[in-house]
Amino acid sequence: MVEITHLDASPDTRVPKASVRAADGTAAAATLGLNFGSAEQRGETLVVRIRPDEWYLLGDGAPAMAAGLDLSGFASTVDISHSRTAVRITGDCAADTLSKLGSADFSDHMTPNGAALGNGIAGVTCDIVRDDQRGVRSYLLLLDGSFITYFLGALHDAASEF
Amino acid sequence: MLLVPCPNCGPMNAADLSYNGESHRRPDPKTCTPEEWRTYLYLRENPSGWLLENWYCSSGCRRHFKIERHTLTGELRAPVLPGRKPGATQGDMK
Amino acid sequence: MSHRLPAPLGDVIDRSSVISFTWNGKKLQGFEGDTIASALLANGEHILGRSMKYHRPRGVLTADFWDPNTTVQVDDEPNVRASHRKLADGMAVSAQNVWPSLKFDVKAANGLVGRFLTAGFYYKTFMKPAKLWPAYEHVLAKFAPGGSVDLDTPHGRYDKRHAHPDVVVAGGGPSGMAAALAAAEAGSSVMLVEHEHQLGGHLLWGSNDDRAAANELAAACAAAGVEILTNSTVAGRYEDNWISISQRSHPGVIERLIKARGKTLVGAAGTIERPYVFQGNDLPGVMTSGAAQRLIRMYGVKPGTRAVVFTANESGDSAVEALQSAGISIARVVDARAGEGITSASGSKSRVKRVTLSDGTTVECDLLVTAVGWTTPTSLLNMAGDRPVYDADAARFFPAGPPDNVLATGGMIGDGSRDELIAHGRATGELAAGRAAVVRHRLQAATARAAAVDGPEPDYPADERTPLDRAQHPELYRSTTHGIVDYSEDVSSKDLFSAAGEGFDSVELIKRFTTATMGPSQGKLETVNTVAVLAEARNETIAEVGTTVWRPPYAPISLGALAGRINEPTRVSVLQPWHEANGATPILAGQWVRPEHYGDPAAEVRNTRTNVGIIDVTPLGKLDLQGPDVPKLLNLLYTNKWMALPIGGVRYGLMCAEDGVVLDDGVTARLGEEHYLMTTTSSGAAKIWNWIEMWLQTEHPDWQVHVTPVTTGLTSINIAGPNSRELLGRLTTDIDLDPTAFPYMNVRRGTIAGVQNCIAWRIGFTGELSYEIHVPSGHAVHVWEQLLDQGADLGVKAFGLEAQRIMRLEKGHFIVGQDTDGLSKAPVTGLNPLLKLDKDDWAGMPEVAWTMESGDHPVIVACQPDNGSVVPEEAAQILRAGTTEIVGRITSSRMSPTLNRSICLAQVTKEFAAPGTSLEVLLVSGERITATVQEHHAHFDPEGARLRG
Amino acid sequence: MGKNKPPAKYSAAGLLWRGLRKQSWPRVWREPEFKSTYDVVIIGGGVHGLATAYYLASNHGITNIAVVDKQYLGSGGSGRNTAIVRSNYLTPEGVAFYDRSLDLYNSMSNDLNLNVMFSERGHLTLAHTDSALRTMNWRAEVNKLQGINSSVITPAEIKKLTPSLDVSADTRYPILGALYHPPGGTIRHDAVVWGYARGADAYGVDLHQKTEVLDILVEGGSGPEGKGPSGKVTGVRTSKGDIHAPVVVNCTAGWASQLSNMAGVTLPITTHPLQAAVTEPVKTFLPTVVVSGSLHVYVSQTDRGELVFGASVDPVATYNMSGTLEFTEELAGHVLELMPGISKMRLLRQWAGLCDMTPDYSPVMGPTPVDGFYVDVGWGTYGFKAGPVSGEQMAACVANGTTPELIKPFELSRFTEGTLVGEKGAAAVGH
Ligand SMILES: Cc1cc2nc3c(=O)[nH]c(=O)nc-3n(C[C@H](O)[C@H](O)[C@H](O)COP(=O)(O)OP(=O)(O)OC[C@H]3O[C@@H](n4cnc5c(N)ncnc54)[C@H](O)[C@@H]3O)c2cc1C
Ligand SMILES: NC(=O)c1ccc[n+]([C@@H]2O[C@H](COP(=O)([O-])OP(=O)(O)OC[C@H]3O[C@@H](n4cnc5c(N)ncnc54)[C@H](O)[C@@H]3O)[C@@H](O)[C@H]2O)c1
Ligand SMILES: Cc1cc2nc3c(=O)[nH]c(=O)nc-3n(C[C@H](O)[C@H](O)[C@H](O)COP(=O)(O)O)c2cc1C
Ligand SMILES: [Zn+2]
Repeated sequence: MVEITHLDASPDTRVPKASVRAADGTAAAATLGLNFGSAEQRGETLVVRIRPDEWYLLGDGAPAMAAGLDLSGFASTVDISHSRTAVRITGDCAADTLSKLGSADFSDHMTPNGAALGNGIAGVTCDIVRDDQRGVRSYLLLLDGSFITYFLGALHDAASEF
Repeated sequence: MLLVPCPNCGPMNAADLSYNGESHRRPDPKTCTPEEWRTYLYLRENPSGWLLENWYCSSGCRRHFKIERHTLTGELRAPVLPGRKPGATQGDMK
Repeated sequence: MSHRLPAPLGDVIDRSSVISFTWNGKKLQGFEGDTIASALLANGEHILGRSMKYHRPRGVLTADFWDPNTTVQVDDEPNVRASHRKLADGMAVSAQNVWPSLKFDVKAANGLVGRFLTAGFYYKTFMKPAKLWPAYEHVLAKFAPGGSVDLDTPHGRYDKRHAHPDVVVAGGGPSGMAAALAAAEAGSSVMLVEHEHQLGGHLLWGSNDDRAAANELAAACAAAGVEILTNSTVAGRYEDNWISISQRSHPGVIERLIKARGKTLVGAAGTIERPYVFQGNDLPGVMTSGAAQRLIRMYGVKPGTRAVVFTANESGDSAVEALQSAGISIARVVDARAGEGITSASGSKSRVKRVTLSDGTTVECDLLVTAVGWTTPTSLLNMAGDRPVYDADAARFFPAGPPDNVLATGGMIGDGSRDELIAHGRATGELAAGRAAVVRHRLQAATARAAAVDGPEPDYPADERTPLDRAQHPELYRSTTHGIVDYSEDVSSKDLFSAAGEGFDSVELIKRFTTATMGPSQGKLETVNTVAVLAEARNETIAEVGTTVWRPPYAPISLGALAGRINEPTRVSVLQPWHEANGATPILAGQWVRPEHYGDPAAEVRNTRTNVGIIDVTPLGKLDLQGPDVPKLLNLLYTNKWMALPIGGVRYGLMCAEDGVVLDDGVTARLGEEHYLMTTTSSGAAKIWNWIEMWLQTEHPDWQVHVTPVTTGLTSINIAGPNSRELLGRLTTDIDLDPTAFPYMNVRRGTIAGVQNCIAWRIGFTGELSYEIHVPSGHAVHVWEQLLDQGADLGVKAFGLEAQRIMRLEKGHFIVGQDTDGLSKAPVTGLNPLLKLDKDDWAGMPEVAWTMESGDHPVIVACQPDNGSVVPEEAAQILRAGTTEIVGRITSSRMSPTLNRSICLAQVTKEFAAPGTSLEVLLVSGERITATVQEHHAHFDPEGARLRG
Repeated sequence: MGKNKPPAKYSAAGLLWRGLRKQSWPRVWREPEFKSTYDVVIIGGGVHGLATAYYLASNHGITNIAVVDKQYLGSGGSGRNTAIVRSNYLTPEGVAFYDRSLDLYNSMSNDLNLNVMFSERGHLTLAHTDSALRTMNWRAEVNKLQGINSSVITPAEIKKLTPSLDVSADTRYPILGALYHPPGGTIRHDAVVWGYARGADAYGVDLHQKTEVLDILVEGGSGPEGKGPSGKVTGVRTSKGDIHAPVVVNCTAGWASQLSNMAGVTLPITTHPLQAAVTEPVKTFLPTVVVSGSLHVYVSQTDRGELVFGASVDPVATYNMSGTLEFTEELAGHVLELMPGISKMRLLRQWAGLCDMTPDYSPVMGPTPVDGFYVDVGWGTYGFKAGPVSGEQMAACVANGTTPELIKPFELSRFTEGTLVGEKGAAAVGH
């Protein structure tokens, strides 16, 4: 079973998203913390260290958290709510579905809950956060919004066998 | 498909990276001669053997790094991020 | 089914389930579990096709996938392996390479002239007269072997999947099953891949004990959680154990490609039985011992009534038992181990009738079974870099030593009893699991996101397996007579001798000259016999001759499976549904689907020039740049100067590659103290982002700049035309549009149609007064609709890409990649004031400087045909008058709705660039026309009064 | 004619005669003795090396030549290319050059007395975008001016020529038109190699197979070990011993850098694999050569019935010829875009060769800064069709000591002078 949801399908459900870029040693980097490739829910915000010097703040708390950051030193934020679109794929076969379209290893040992990675899925570069929902395997995919029509088609097609 | 060890992400499928070719030094554009500049632009050692080259982790950490690759056997060793010393990261991952 | 044997023979068929099919139009029946070939044989149809060159009748030879003689057409599918493909209800099966019919084939006449059609005969003839070769060629092509494609075949469902198993086992015989089981028991995730329809390997046609053991092992594998893929082939092993598996047994798909990154690969492909080379060896009724056993024991089919068995090993002996169990009389067992042999077989056109032995005696029979030895299918191991080595005692090639992450077991490396094979398989499985565990530990430790590793890295297990013995086997390749070596290519040992005699001295040259081993089984049956014959002909050893290169795939894969679901990403702006609902003709530009026009591009131009138009330009690349060093970066990448751009300012820039060739162009705005927005061409968006990261990370890691692509996040709308200020003014409250407050080439941020955080800049690609607004995409549809609503009385209309192209041409703006090409250095654009040679450094500067110094380069000019109703094609060449010397070409051309005449941009050599020069343009029709070089690039409003207004 | 007797005549009558008398054919070439001195050493037994040897002998009477190859003749690109020949290039330099080659190919079966099976079946380069169509028009226009039969045709005309192509407008990559070049086609590549080899051998040229050049001997150069610019070549060191020769010609394509580096000459070349594949044979249905630049694929059907596919070079430079799975996946996807009806055909074999890629998709030919050391390299993905003319012109270059007009634009010095050739623009797929 897999369930695919485009979270940004309507303005009401759109997930606020911010990107924070911060060099090592800056206050923002210290505040956000985390290891590269991992994610953590903090209140209303899912914080993801998606690259060594870049964090995503996702969820209703994101704008406030971004605005509250100390950007001294070499740090900056960009609102990416409209650039990246969010798709959630949940269910026991979620990893099998992704494995049809992407080459990353989505097994528990290589991509445990809370892991974040970049991988091409059906030819579209996605940032992927393994973010299980109440114990059910789930992935949050962030991709360039312009691909969404194509992307959902490919995802549903891949999931159709499950 | 080759597995390329990104110094940040670990082993990655080559298709998830961009290949930027032989690593070479850029001459000073102010003082160089046409020969020097065009050597930089066009001439390549292109060895059959070990070669230091540039890769870009385009779907992972988005870092450019250098790695030594054996152009005949495909072996890889010692990836380095620019500004870091060789050997500061893990080696052969295969 | 006259040739069907009674149960219990026929393990894999289900006699309760009858299947109907047709064979060359004739209605026949078989059973569930039959292959097409077994069903045909059961019906007494023993000629399944004809050979490629001589059109000799052919019957079952090996009765497995590799059988070269039983390739048939099934419905719209050519080249189906009848000895492997399971019979299905309603199949229309027909023979290939036959004309007009299987029984009577006129091309069989080729057989009579075979003496002249030696290998490579076509190289030696048809040279003269040269004119006739195409006709000969036509005839030759008619002889192309194989089935036929139906070009209306629908593209059925094929699929793909990635996998990351610890261990992949190729081959599900006893050793492969044992390896998979042991690896799974040791904690590995295992994929066991078997080419045939069931696990068991050679046990499936062996003794009762063998078959029982096979079932037991198969059940144990399933219980241990091994992922078992039957009717699936490990097709290739690529770098770092990237393994391709073609799976023909996945429900709902015709075939699917699994791409597995195996931590270890176990090769357990067993052995393939070799045919024997002697005169008459391709007569129907001559088959291998494996074939006879498969037919009898698996399919319950009687392959003949009176048999001669030529055996050199226990497989032949076991075949004798099988034949006896089927009630076939054994006319003679010829034992190679006792020094006996056969020299030829002969018979009628369609069946073997007698065999001549080495001692000269002849024996009547209708079945000749040969068991002359094995070939190791080293193909997969070769793909892993291994080179096979010949062992004369065992009379076969063995792997020399594959890399550490590839292990071989079973028949690939030796021989033994069933228990010995299983024991070796188990040891191999354990070793594979141990090595996989180390690789897994390393992968996990090196991958930031992975789960933490437990404890230290395990020791890398050394290979301490007890090797399998290699059974002694006589070297039996060719008798004293000549016969077929490559059945599918119709190459005989005689052909090989004569090619060797002509000097095609290495096995690779022999292969290419005779085409031996180049057919559908890719040498799995033929290579070693080819090598042996060549060795004989050249008086060399088999080891000296060596084999040809094996290449993927191990067994052919359909193009459908390799393609899989065809996923070709396309992108659209959030306005695309509006465009489509409003009659836009879509055009694919790179990955973007965009509106080319809404019906009449010329009308769109006129409306924009007189009223106001809006266009969706979202695909324009947009990069958010932040940090104190952005000006340095811009100064480095653009040819002009950027240190003094004020906040609120916008500037145009040109980028070059390091060879001075124009790379991209666009405008960049300064939004705040350390905040800029850069635009690139649509096609350059991804490239320029990488380009910037490259410069920042490798040449100037000390510079502080953050780059974030925001192309899709901001929907970009250009509002152009005399009424654009009025229109925008109706939608914004907080942006002062007064020309003095917001002059040309300036940027403002504000609220548009109630949407905050919009960016507006005044630029003019179309040459009109125009504002390009960038709206957070979630709100763009609203803004777009507001523009149309609020501007109805102002005549606002959407315009498409084509109208924009026309207007930019009217303004003389060049397009990178259209008006420039792969050799156009920056001075070609004529934008010399933007090429600042007094800067310290910029990408491509030296080449640009030298080019300007030499002055030797073409330039872009605007020109107008003297006859304004003629539009020269883009690509029309410009010639030195009255000659064929090319001095330039038209790079852009259109009929201008504004000027009512044709207009062009062209690249011409310096000599022809001066305003007023008359150019001779060669139209595609061949007609020459004249055109005149214009004073300015802009055909329209060269002073820019409109856009600055 | 040289001092040796010309090659045995192949003919239909000969075939008959020998068939009746059960006579065998004479050897195609000798197994020559290894000599330590030659007038010219040619490194590389591909079409370029062998043609150069052949024309040195036949046109210039120079026969004391060794052609050395580390493997068998044709083991490089010449034995693994998809054998597409055409002359509809983009630049006048390119057109003139390849057109001469096509002429030589046309008369080759006769000249070499061996049927090279030149199949003049027509060559289609498809355009899927406006800009590709523009480039096709550009090529057509340049071609016409040079007298080359090449024009842009419509989807309907394409469908007529090649019914298996999907020319409907609603595909992901619609076919908007094609550059049609009737004189283009395919050739039996091995036959060309063998024909030149047999011809050269008959003139007395020694063909040394399984002889690897390990070093190039240079004296007086400005670089390390006396190699490099202003040096003078004296011979080569091979796996079978040294050969002394005042002239050494590097015709090693994919390995060109390796060999030139041995002489101290750095080239503007990187080596990339180019892959190809064949399907199982089926009855012929594809009458023309079809190339699609945007889809990076080209395909033709041999007289044996296989489809032969090629693509563009792999992005990563390597000397490894194993080939990749990705190639076959992309290839199949793209081929099925063009011909959806062949999804059930099966890929039989894939392979790879090495291509010596230059920055401007044009070769490097002629002398080098080391006296006596010549190169005929940089042949990338398009060098097979150039074999005959290259051999002819390189032979003239070596024999006369001056660079012929036809290959002047391709001299190595163009890279330091910054006068690159403009083929890159049209060379997305350079076949
Ligand atoms: C898959 C593929 C498809 C292609 N398709 C086409 C096409 O359709 N049309 C076209 O025109 N071109 C095509 N090409 C390009 C073409 O094959 C080559 O450009 C051409 O064959 C080069 O010929 P050559 O004689 O220069 O080199 P090669 O044929 O490569 O010969 C070089 C020889 O040098 C030998 N050598 C290397 N190093 C040494 C050494 N140290 N000592 C001794 N010998 C050495 C090698 O063994 C080799 O035999 C294709 C290439 C490939 C790989
Ligand atoms: N092959 C025979 O007819 C036969 C008969 C008697 C004894 N033997 C001996 O038994 C030994 C062989 O036993 P074994 O267990 O090693 O092999 P096996 O021959 O019993 O089984 C190998 C299996 O691997 C499969 N296979 C091969 N390549 C494959 C691929 N690429 N992908 C998926 N499946 C593939 C085959 O279909 C076969 O079922 C040898 O010593 C041989 O001499 C063989
Ligand atoms: C035009 C052409 C057609 C080919 N056709 C076949 C073929 O029908 N069957 C086959 O096995 N190989 C075919 N090959 C491939 C060769 O077997 C071989 O793979 C190729 O020459 C590379 O050599 P290598 O694989 O020995 O490295 C063909 C090659 C070319 C260039
Ligand atoms: Zn990385």
